[in-house]
Amino acid sequence: MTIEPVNTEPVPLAVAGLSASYGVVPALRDVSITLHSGEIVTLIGANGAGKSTLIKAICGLVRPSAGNVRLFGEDVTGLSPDRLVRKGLSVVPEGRRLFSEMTMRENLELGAFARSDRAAVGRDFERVIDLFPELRERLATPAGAFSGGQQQMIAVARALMSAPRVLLLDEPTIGLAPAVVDRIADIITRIARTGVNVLLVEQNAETALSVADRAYILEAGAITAEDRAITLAESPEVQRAYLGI
Amino acid sequence: MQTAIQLILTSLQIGAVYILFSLGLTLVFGVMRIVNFAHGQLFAVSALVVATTVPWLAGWGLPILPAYLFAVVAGVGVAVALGLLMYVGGFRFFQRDLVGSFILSIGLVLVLDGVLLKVFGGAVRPVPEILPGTVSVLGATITNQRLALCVAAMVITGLLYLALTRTKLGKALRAVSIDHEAAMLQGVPYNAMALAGFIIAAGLAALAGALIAPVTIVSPVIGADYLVKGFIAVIVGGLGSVPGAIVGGLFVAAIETFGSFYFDPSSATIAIFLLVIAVLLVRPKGLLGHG
Amino acid sequence: MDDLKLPCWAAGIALALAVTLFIRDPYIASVLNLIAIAALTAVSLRFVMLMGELNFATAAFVGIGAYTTGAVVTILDWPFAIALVAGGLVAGLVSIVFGYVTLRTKGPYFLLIGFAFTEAVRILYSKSTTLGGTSGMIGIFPPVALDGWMPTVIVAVSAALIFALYALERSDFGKILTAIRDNENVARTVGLNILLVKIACFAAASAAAGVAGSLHAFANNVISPGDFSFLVAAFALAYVKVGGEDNIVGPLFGSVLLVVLGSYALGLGGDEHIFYGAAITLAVLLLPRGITGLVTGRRARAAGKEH
Amino acid sequence: MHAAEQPLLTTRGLTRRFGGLVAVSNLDLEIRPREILGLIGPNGAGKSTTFNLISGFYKPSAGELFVLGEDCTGKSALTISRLGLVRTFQHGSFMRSMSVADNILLGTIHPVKGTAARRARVAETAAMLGLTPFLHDEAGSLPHGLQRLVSIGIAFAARPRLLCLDEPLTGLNQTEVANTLTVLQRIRDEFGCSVLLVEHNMKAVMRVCDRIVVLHHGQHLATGTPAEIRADKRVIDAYLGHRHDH
Amino acid sequence: QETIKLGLSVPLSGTGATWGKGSEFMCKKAAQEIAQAGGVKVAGKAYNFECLAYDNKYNAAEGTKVAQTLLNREGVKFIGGSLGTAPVQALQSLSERQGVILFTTAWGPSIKGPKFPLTFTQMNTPFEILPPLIRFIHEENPQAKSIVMLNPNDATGRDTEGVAKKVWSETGVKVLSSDFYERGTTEFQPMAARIASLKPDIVDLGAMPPADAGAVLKELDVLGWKGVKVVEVGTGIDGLKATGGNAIEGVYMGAAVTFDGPTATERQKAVNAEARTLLGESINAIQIGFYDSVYALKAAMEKAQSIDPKAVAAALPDAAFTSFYGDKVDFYGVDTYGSRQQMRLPVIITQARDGKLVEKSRVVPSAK
Ligand SMILES: Nc1ncnc2c1ncn2[C@@H]1O[C@H](COP(=O)(O)OP(=O)(O)OP(=O)(O)O)[C@@H](O)[C@H]1O
Ligand SMILES: Nc1ncnc2c1ncn2[C@@H]1O[C@H](COP(=O)(O)OP(=O)(O)OP(=O)(O)O)[C@@H](O)[C@H]1O
Ligand SMILES: [Mg+2]
Ligand SMILES: [Mg+2]
Repeated sequence: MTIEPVNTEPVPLAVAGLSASYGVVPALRDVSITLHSGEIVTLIGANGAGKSTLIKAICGLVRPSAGNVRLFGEDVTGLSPDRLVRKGLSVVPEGRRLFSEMTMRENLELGAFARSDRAAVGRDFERVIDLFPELRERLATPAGAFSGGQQQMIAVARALMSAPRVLLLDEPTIGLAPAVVDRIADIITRIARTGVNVLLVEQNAETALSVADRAYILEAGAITAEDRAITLAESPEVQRAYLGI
Repeated sequence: MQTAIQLILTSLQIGAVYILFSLGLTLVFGVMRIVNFAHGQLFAVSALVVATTVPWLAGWGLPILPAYLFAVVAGVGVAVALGLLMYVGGFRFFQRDLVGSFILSIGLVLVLDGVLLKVFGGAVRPVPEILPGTVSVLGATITNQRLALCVAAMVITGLLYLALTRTKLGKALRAVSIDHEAAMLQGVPYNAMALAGFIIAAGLAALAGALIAPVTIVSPVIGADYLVKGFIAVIVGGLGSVPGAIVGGLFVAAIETFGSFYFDPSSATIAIFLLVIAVLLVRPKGLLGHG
Repeated sequence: MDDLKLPCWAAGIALALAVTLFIRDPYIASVLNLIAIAALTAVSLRFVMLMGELNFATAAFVGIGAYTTGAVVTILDWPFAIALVAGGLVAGLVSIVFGYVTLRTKGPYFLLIGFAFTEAVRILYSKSTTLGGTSGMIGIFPPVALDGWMPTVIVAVSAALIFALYALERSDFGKILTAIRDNENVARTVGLNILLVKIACFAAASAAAGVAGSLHAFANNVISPGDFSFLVAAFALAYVKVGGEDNIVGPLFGSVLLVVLGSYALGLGGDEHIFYGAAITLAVLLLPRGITGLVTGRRARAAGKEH
Repeated sequence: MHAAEQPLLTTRGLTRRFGGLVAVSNLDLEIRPREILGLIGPNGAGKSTTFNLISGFYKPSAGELFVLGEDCTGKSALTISRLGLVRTFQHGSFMRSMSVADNILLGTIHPVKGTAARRARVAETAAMLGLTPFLHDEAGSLPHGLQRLVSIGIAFAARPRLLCLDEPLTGLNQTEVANTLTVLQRIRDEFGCSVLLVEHNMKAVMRVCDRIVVLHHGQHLATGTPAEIRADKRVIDAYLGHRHDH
Repeated sequence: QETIKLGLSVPLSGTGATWGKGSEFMCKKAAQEIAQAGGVKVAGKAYNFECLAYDNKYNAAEGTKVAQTLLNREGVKFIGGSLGTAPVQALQSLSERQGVILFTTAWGPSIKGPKFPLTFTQMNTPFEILPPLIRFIHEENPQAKSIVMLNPNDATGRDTEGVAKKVWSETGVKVLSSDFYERGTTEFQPMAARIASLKPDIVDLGAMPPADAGAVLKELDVLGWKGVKVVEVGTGIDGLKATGGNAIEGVYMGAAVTFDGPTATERQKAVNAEARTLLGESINAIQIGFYDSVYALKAAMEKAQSIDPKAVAAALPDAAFTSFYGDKVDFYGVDTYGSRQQMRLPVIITQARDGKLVEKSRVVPSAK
């Protein structure tokens, strides 16, 4: 059962009956998920399950063939990504997609493109850099010159620069050293505590389930399970399929 | 010495128009990753409209300068409207599709060539002198018209350069040219930018055409010469790079001027080509290009 | 070699040759010549597209082939067959040198440098008095014995070369080309010399374009620098795009359709440009995958278009 | 161990700088025949750079590189790959629009002559990787796990003496990881090919590697068997983190 | 009444489009006049002419297509006029073989002579124009001792340059430099700078299109060069004025026609006015050739009492007719070309005076 929201604030993110396909191949079938205030929700599933497609459909990069997406109660289905950013949505896309010829600083600044309050952006810049202190002295390096894992960190940092209210993360720990994975997990928890609602898509079910409050399982484009993260982590099927124990 | 100054001045004057022209090409490439061969037609339309409107307005008794300014507005207006039509009816569907957009632009070149010839006729159109007289700069002579053209081109280029390098817009533009989807995910309004980029490019071509109309040979085929030179300029400078377009425009103009002076004009054309090859050998993405 | 679809090719070529033998009307024969030469040029252009590059220098190589043939026939007075081979050979050799320098660049740079090369080569012809300057070369006649057979010869030579390029495309070499288009670095890791492969592809295509030029010279008897402007490549691209680039049948379809349309449009005086341009514009807007794309449906390569 | 055999690859003082940054510093590395060598380290430690150096994609700023006893310092990627060192890339090391068979075929073109022989090599490689049922599918349309195998397939089809894999396991599920590790072991056991493995999946690295080299800030931090590395305090601090020291 | 098709191979697009359109207009004008006057009367029948203009785009390949279309699709037996050396060569290789009469404005001596019995030239070429023109200029400006020449880099330019260089040298004028430039160029400043730096007494812009020539004269004026200006085969003043403004004052031309002078007839003025509204500029010698060729054909057909091309060709050299210029003309050229295929047209020497074209002299060739 879903946990009922305590307050009457509109739900940050509600996806209802979403379907999408690439050409004739369906990638998502009637997917419904909800992100309640203050929650970290994770979406786990094998590769090719459609996790990234769902993220893209939410943020406007893929046009859904049916269903709708609501952001704080407002129907935003089919809006372009830049409009959604202005409504408080931010994404760490699959494959990072940094602007490789631009410096790390420029990448971060672009993260705040939609914001106009310079002072606040400046403060956030410092805060975000503090999360990855090893990169601080390399602000002037082109993003493409960073190692794979470093780029992943920059991608997370860039997403935070837009001061999102809803943050979607598509496999943010891919290619990261084990110690950094832990740090990212930690960062996610901390962000969530500041009132950002997080949807975390992961292959790495172990980490995902350990930070999330609630989890959905996506298989072959459809949601097959939904529960508290702890409960799912203990379910034998999940352990067998995703945790490899 | 005086010869050198005269030639440098000439390069600058010619270069000013090449720069305006190639800025448009480079801008559209930067935003949409397309190569638009019909850019020359936008340039031609504007020049033709100016060349038709000025005598017409002068015929109504309007003094020459206001007539010209009015004609510039008309020329740029028509060219920009045409650009809008091209974008909405065509290029919009071919963003980031080098081959598709290119062939579309070839189709448009053919259509527009035919239409311009029908509408304006093939005859060369005289534009009365707008700013008569000449000035002497360091011993070299230059007509007031060319001087004004040069100044206008420099101002426009300067403004655009500032806008694209010093503002958020410039950064967004570079981001879009690297990965437009990722840019949208940062809140960069890509579709609006593509449209704006295309329209600004059309406007630049139109301004170039309107500015050059009083000092050159205005006919429907005027775009072709500029197209070749403009493309060479952007290859040399690096596609998508604003300073590249400036450097490239001046490069082509200088070789053309000095080559024509010391050898002959058709050798200069071949020299331009050989130098481009040399540049590409050393820097396959142009002098200032990346991405 | 089982997937070369030999029966289809044999039937197609036989049919084309039969048509040339059957048709005795000189005007239709001249249109057939145009179609065959256009098809060969388009297939040559598409061959370089296999490795992901748009070769606008095609126009230049058609011209180099034509001028070589012109020079061999009118200045050296050598026989027909040698003139034909020489056209392909010289174009191929020049393309090796040009490709060695320019194939380090990619995408729009390669496209535009090809465009510039085309224009530069034309100026060279027009400056050369030996090659007839701007008025071009005249008197490039095939041997008298072949006079009535020219359409058959032209179609046969074009068909043979088109088939050769097709066989090359289907061979392992063709697969390297696709690999280069998809992911050049991977091809590099398994011991393949990418620049060499690119040059080879470019040279093969250019040699074919050169022969197309030779045939052009023999079909027209007269050539001039104006014949080989970048429009040759632009039209070849139109044949490929309108016909569909996924399959070699595409450019063939495109050539037939557009050349026939173009011959009709010639009667429209100055409006011919409008007509041809509109045909191209509408085709790319309405049939993004070309005519063959309509037929084969959307076995989309869409995955390749994504990042 | 085959102590008598010369090492497949040796580096001496290998260094690579990017401007002021030293990405790889004074690295001595040795890969022996028939071994699976793990190369691990924090993000930005210099693993991929090392890869690029030994495969000839980058030129070293200093130091020497020997492949199969030949001095390959500053040699091109082409020369090195023809000596039998084949690598994959961290991302998308295959051709999306080509069929699996054609992907694998690419690896055979240089080393194998003759169409029939190449086809046979493709079939053998596919069978070994379990890709036979997918030979005619477009590689880009396959599930991610199989795509990773295709990347390995291309490289392995060249039958290299040394196969260098950059994070081949990212994004794979448990079954796929296990499957891929089995493939790597068979490659070593049946074909005598050595493998250099860069990976962040510690469970897998510990399971499959004979020896592990740890890099940190471009420098060599430790070398040893999986057991030794797991217990190494410096490695735990720099890389593994404390959650993983179980 | 039956129709005889006259094929025209002319540029209808690109830089030469106006010339082609004017040519078509003049052919139609002549055909219309002849129809109104009762047609061509041969063997008791009256024929009318119909002009079919095809776009040869100034190159051989398109010229071949046009030739194929005209000869093999339209079945044309008479080419009423053709423009552009390369496409004319392409056309000639078919027309001579298929027994079709070819009228042309192209200049190359290579397309004339007894080898080409069916080819006729419908306008004056540098061989006819330059000797009298240069002699005239030299007489008016005996103090001018040096010259710089500039021509387009094409057959027309090269032909003109060859003849002009020879004739100037013969008159004792020193050729300081002779350059070529690519057609389609729009920037003439560098060339003007080069010319001015050589300080010639005369600048000869040979076969430059009027608009290009005007642009050069304009730049020369800015640079302060003053001297004798010549556009030898310049065809009109409109294009010159369009780009040259006042800088064209005094320029001499050898292929222009004036229609405002006292010599102009009412018919010339009327036709010219009509052309101006259609084309935006006055008709020129090239286009007039397309009018004259139609009348020449009419005269020859009536003289031969046949519409068989061979018979007509045989009758042509002596079939005198009234040209648009007003004189009764026949064909000559044995001295220069070896056969009578050049229309005996007057060479009209004109000069720009106060923005108007003034006829200075008119020479009717008397050669064989
Ligand atoms: N651009 C595309 N074109 C065609 N099919 C696609 C495209 N992108 C994804 N697919 C297909 O859609 C399905 C879902 O893909 P998606 O990327 O959403 O999966 P995922 O769960 O994110 O997997 P992974 O763990 O590999 O990231 C897969 O079968 C995939 O092959
Ligand atoms: N082209 C380059 N220019 C500048 N610096 C570079 C370049 N390539 C790599 N670096 C730097 O060198 C260091 C080593 O990078 P490398 O990619 O080798 O790390 P890695 O060990 O592979 O890390 P990861 O596990 O994150 O992939 C990093 O700090 C990186 O930023
Ligand atoms: Mg995914
Ligand atoms: Mg790495």
